[in-house]
Amino acid sequence: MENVLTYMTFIPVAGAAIVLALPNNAKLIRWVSAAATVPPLFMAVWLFKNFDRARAGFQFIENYTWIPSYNIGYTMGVDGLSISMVLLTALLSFLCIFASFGIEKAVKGYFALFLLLDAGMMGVFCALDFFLFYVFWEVMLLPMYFLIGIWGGPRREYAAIKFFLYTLFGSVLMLLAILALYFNTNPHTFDMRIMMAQANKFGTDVLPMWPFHQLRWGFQHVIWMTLFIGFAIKIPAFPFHTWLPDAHVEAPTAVSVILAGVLLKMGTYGILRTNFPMLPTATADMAFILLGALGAWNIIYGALCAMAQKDLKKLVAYSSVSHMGYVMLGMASFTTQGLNGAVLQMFNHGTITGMLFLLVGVIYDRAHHREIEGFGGIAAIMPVYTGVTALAFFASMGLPGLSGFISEVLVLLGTWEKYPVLTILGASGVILTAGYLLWTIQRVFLGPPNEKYLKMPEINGREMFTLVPLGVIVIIVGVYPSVVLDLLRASLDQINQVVIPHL
Amino acid sequence: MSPNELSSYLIIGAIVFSLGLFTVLTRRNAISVLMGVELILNSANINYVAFSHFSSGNADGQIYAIFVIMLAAAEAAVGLAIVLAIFQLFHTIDVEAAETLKE
Amino acid sequence: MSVSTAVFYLIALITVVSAGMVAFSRNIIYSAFSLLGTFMGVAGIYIFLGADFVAAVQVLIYVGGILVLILFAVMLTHRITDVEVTNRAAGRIPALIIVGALVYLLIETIRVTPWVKAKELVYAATTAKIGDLFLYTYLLPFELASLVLLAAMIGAVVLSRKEIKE
Amino acid sequence: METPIQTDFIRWIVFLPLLGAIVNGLLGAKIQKRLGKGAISLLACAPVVIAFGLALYSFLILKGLESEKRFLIDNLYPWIQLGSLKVDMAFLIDPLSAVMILVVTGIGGLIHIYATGYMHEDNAFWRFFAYLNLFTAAMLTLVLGDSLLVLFVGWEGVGLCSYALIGFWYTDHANARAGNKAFIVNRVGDFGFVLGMFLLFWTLDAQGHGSLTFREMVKWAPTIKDSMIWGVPVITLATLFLFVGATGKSAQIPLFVWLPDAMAGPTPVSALIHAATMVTAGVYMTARMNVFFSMAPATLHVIAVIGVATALVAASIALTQYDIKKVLAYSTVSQLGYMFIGIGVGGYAAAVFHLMTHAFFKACLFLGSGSVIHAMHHEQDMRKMGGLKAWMPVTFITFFISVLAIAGFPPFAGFFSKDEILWLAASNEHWGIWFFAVCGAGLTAFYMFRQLFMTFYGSCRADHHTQEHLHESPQVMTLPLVVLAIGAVFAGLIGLPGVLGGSQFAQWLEPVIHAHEEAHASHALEWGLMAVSVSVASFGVFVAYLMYRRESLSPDMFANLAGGLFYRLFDRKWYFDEIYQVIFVNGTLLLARLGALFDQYIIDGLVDGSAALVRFVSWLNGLFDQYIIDGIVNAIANITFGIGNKFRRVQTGNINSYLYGILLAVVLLIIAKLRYGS
Amino acid sequence: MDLKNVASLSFFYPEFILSATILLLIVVDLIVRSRRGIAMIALVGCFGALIATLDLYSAQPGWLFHRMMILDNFSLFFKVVALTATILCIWMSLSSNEIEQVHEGEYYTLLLTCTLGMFFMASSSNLLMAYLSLELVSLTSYVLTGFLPHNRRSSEAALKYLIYGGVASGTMIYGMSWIFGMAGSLDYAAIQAALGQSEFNKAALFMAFVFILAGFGYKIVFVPFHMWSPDVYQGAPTPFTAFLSVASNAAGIAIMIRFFFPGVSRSLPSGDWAFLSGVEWPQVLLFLSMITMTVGNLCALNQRNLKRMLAYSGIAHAGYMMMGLAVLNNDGLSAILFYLVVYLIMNVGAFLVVAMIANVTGNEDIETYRGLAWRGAIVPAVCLAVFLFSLTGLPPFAGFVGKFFLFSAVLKQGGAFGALALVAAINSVISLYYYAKIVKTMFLDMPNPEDKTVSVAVNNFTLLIPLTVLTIVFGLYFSPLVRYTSQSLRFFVK
Repeated sequence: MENVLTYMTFIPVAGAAIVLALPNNAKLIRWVSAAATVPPLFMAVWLFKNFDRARAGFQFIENYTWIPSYNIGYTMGVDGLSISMVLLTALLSFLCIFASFGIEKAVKGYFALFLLLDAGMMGVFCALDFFLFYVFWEVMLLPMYFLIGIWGGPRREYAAIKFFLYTLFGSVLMLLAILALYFNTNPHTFDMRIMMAQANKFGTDVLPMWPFHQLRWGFQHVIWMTLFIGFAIKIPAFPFHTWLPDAHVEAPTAVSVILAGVLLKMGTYGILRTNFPMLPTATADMAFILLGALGAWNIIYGALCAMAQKDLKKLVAYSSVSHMGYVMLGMASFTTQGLNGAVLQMFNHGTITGMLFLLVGVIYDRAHHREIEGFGGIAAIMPVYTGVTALAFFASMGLPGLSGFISEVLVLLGTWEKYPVLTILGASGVILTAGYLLWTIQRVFLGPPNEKYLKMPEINGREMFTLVPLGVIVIIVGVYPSVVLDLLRASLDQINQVVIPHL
Repeated sequence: MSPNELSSYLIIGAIVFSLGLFTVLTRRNAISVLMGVELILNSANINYVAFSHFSSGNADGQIYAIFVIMLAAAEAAVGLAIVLAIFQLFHTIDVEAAETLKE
Repeated sequence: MSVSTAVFYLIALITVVSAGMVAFSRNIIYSAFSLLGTFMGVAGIYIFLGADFVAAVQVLIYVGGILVLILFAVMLTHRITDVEVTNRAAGRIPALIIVGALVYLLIETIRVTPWVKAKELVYAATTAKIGDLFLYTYLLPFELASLVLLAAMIGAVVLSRKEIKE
Repeated sequence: METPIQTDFIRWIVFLPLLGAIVNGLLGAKIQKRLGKGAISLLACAPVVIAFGLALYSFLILKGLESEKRFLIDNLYPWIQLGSLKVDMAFLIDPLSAVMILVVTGIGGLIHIYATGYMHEDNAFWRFFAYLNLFTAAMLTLVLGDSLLVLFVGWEGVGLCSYALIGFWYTDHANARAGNKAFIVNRVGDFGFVLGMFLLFWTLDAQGHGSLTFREMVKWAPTIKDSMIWGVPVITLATLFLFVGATGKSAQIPLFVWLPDAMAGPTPVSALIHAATMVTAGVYMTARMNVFFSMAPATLHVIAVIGVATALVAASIALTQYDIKKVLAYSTVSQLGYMFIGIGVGGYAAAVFHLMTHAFFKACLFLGSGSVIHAMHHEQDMRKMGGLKAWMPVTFITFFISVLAIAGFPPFAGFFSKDEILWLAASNEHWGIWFFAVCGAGLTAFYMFRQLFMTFYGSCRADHHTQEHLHESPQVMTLPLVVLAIGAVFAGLIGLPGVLGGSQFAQWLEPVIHAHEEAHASHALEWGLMAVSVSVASFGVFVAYLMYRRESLSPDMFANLAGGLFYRLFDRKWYFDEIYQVIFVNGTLLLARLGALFDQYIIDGLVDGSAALVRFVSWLNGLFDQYIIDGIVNAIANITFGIGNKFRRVQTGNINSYLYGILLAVVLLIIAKLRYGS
Repeated sequence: MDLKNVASLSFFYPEFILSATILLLIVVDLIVRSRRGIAMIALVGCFGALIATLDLYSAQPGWLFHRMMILDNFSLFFKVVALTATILCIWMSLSSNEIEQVHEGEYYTLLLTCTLGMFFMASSSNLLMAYLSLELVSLTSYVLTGFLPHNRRSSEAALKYLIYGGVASGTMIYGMSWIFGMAGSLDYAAIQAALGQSEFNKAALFMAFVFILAGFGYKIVFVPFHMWSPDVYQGAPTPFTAFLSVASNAAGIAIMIRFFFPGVSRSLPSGDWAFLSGVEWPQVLLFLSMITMTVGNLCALNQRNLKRMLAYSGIAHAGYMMMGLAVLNNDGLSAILFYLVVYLIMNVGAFLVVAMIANVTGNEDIETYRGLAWRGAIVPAVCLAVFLFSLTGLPPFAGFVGKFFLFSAVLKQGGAFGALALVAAINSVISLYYYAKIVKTMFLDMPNPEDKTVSVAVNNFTLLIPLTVLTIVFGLYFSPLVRYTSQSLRFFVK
């Protein structure tokens, strides 16, 4: 299959165009857009099969010149790092289409935008040209803004603009950093591969001006920081995380899933894709504070905040903050286990949190509120739903046999070698997680059934259809993690090897 | 300061220029402001003619001055036309009512 | 001190003082008329600089054209009876400070600047030369100026036309 | 060390119960509706019984080999392979795990059968057995796991099942809360466990032997003898971490608080999970890691002290309980304490031995109490019982036997195992520990007999209606009792003390437990100590007899000792729950609230604040602007032909002020240039 | 080459065609009464001039009319921009209610005269021509601003504009007189030569530049010479506002570049420009551009009238473009040219939608845009959203590419310009807030029951759709445009 990545990225765009051309028939539109996400899914599976796990570098590369005068190329390609994310994206966007079948308002617009969003995400993970990367990165913003803003909850406008401004703030800084890198490569180029190759050319001697002089920062550190802020907002790392709860609470279910499942990963993905291989020295210098310590803090802080939430969706949102902390912590470790664990955690968090948001959506569609205290004894009313939820919760809690366990253990194991104290903090997060999740289970599902909801219908087939694949993946990865780890290992080790000499 | 020194003319120009600016700044009245503008133009003209006499030695400066005078006339015409137009408007409408047009 | 110098001083004085009147006078009519003084003074200065043609133009256009226009406008828009509100000014003190600073800077700079020196100072009649220049080197600006005047005319007409198009 | 023998049947020991769990879990509801509870029972019990068969089979294979070769391994697939971390999904059978799987599948099987009777009325029958099978599978994974990580899988798995089973009747909030408590307390333990695991792994890795497989770890243990971390020997710290894990699972101080609440679950669960198997996981793990523990004397000392403390505290609490299951629960805690004493004094074999015997009699006791409760229509208060032996003889006899066993009267199983521990303590001059342990034995004898008397002797204190329906439990329930009772009688014989020819059990475990403490004291002393412990026990029985049989000696007399201080202390369980509630639970919740507030008002406040600031600045601009626009009309009027002082307010700041701005800017520019330029 | 009057005529036909059209319009206006006819004549004239201009690209650069004007690609580029803006303006005027009530004859005459003035601004090669052309543009602009009869706001705006214009140009020529005094000539080439070698007073030169900047600055609309623009933009007829916002800004930039780059500074082979040593010009521009973009954005933040908001955003964009001037290198200049083209497309587009909506609802207040997308005007709403996001500088729209080039020019210079880039970046985030506010009002807000549905005549789309498409196309494939601008950056320097 030639140019498979391009097809994966642009078939949804074509789908969006078709959807716009369709007559205003909701049913038709839904199925057409669903169909538009199927080919990418198959291609993703094909990639999964044909990906050479032994090779470290990029594969399925497509390279065309785009703007020769500025040396901007249309370069796509995947390595172990991105392919996991591509798989995740393809799967989630396929499932989320079905999760959005409930949408009634301006159906056409919704699905068109959703498909555009899909394309944008796919592109970000495939792009190997920094300019292209940035374009996709931004292209993703607009649909997201509208999806939250038009189809969201009561405070949707606030949430949407907050998300938009926050992310744009990050990305303009990113743009500056990209340009700075561009002018320091020789010949000037946006090709990430060349930038990586020239990683050691980027200056590291301390800049004379304030405040960099006091911080002992060189060019690399400044660029690193600029990029990092852009990515940290997406992760979202404390203190840039506050857009997340608002966005999640207001966004429609499917969008929340995409938001938590894919968009958050872009932050950590970006750091691994750019900061690590391109700015190794700075990475080595910054990792402890800005990835390690901050990650550990994220874990505990997110967990504590989650514990105090009254809104089920907000709770899940904060749990994402906490779980992304593991990714940061793992990245900071520079051990094979830590790094692989981090990326695996990205993948797992995608699936698990996806499930969680879908599940919250299910109950919300029935009860029309998300107040944790407002439920109780649901287990007796919707046993199947309860079972699935329990699965998701325990996976998120990191119970062995489920995917969350593998990644968390790997992350913590990997981190211990470098920062035992941070590991201890991170591991204590596990206890807190168990605390708030179990407490939630108890308040929502256990106890005497709530009379208000005795008649509540059990989870239906369509909803199960969106959940089961994720659940299956969660179990498979938990039992046989090599499915994913084999993809990652080679590439991540390579990335790691770039940084380690500078530690 | 003597008639055959460049700087004396320039200083006169400078003073007139400043007075013109002063007028523009302080006057509440459009016509007065336009007068101020005329002063500024004249000060510039003094410079041009002076320079063409003392510095360039050719008539470029004088030509410039003449063009400035022409355009001053044109500008005055347009300006006063606008003033009159507004005057007509305000004749018809009383100023109190204008309050309703606030942004 | 020669007569010419004295005359020069006189003219300079007229120019500056009447300009001052324009700036400070409480009555718009007065300032309008003292504008006449400035124009005349400037014309005189032109004579001193051996620019007879420019001086003539100054007198013709400024005094004969613009000033009349201004006075006309003043008359049209003012009931001459009420004198003290006709030409109010505000914030003179700050304006004085700023302008004072400016004029100081200007004069200082003028003093220290090494302006270009022409080889010799000519006092010939310039009219013919200027005529040639207009029709040869400065032909394009000349044409352009005519276009400007045309535009100004049309504009003035359009603006002061009262009735709305039917 | 020999390379272990590859086999491929061990996996089925785990998979069969797992299959049972899956089938019951996914299809149970339908099956139960279609084919009735019988089918469910069959589905549930068959796998465990077959697994027992396999366990027996593997035991025999081991028996066939000479001791050094006794390792069977079943390697499924490489699980995690990253850098030096290579973990296979593999199961290992060696003498130790052989014993464990026999106990788990054997006793587990019996309890399954028993439960088919006990749970018969419950509608969620299938769910119960799904959980129970899942538990068995997890427990087997725990004991069969070939590496710490696989062990940990089982470790967490059993935790999950215990959570599910404690909260089995989830409609009652109390049960759910008990479940949460168990899970979270265990999490604290696991926290320690994983840290210990990481520490060991990396320390070994530093020596170039990073691994989590037991045999590898054991092999290279000596290499890390003197590596230090934070000024502490790694071994000590790591073993302490692991022990924290053990205290969590095996309900030792300070983490024992969850076990008593766990009695909220159905009685078979208490018997299987909270007496026979899961709670002993800690002991198993320490025994499994014995090489490391024996390298860390400091840790061993801590363990011994914790063990004895737990034994006494739990026993003291048990004195005052009236709930028939609570008494057993605390006795379990205290017995686990004994096992840890054994470990603390280096008697791993003894500990495991006691583990096994205890499994028999404690399971029997629980099931007995279960059948009593069953008969009493779920009445658990002993004050409402009495004289039951008339109605339920089988239950009584088996119960009585087990009581004798736990009280440590020869020749019952408990005697040998407990005595072994005491003997080791003494023979290694841990006299203090020995002394308290013996006191604990006395207490045990006392409260067990107290329970026996209150339940089965005297006149029945139950209400009339209950008395009418009193009956012996059905066959499926009594049969397991009998079998277990037999075990309680004879299980001890495989571990005779040195004087009676020494313990085959210890020899059997020889290949695994290398660090076997030899007793270096005279036979005479051994006899003497036996006599002491037995007499102390019988004294306890005597007191109990006086109080609760003859009632010639009033309990209140003791209760009011020191103004009832002790009584209240014991009765309130030494206030552990209260303290924990205040410090940890409330503490965390408070922290969480603060965190959330901080997030909402400070962090988000900053964000919104900065936005607000920008808007404010622009608003100022806007004002200026607005104000001029408002002004315009009048101002223009005015600027055209200057009317009206009444508009002076709005005029100020008009075109002119703009021009001011411009000129000011220009002048400033120039001045700046002149001052700082060039 | 340095041509005499007659010889020059053969390179003069764009201007010639325009002038002819102007005179023709005056005459025709007396005879023909159909407004369409007049507009068509104007259009034809513009297209003719456009073709002629493009044809000249191949011509050899040089001086015309005794060094009165310069013929080079740079000037041609700005002529093309001016003409395009004019054409778009005429097109918009065709379907504008405001224009219906004015005298088209004079309207189009003056509009074209203004364009002609811009032609001369772009190609002026000495101080006199600079002043004349500037005044020509200004005078016509005043009139066109005050063109709406019996409309107070329009007349007020005209007066304001006139007063600023008068003062600014007066100040400018005063400054110019000093340059004349220092160089002894009005001709740029001579000036550069003179300032190049002779010893001059830096302070005096600086003051002269500042005075001149007042004149240019008020055309380019940057702080502190910007105050007229909001009122004028709001008061003037919308099509003309659109024209003004792009063309006059462009012409101002043209004349400024012409004066400050080939005029007084020296071009180096490296593509950088060496400004007169000792005159801190780049710093001043850097400072001004920072202030300009910030003030523009902040003021725009809470405007409730779209034309006014666009006026302020125009100020901000002027600030962005000045970054290109401040860096004193050809990348900066070509970035500016690129940005101008893009800005032309998207800003005119935005004004076009505003005019459409105003034709229906009668005003430009943001309230009237409430739920526009759900009121039958989905297409204009989407297009406006595209233009606004493009103005913000989001990919995949052209505005992003423009900003991208400006940033890259600035960052290439490095050093203190990094701060400038940062300020600009932050500014574009701020700008998103008010652009998105409009988008929010159109899409996120639901229409009130009393809001009537907005039906837009399909013929409006003939202009709207192409502009939108261009905005997206240039956002994704811009190398032709890059090529065009870089080849337009050819100065004729002696």
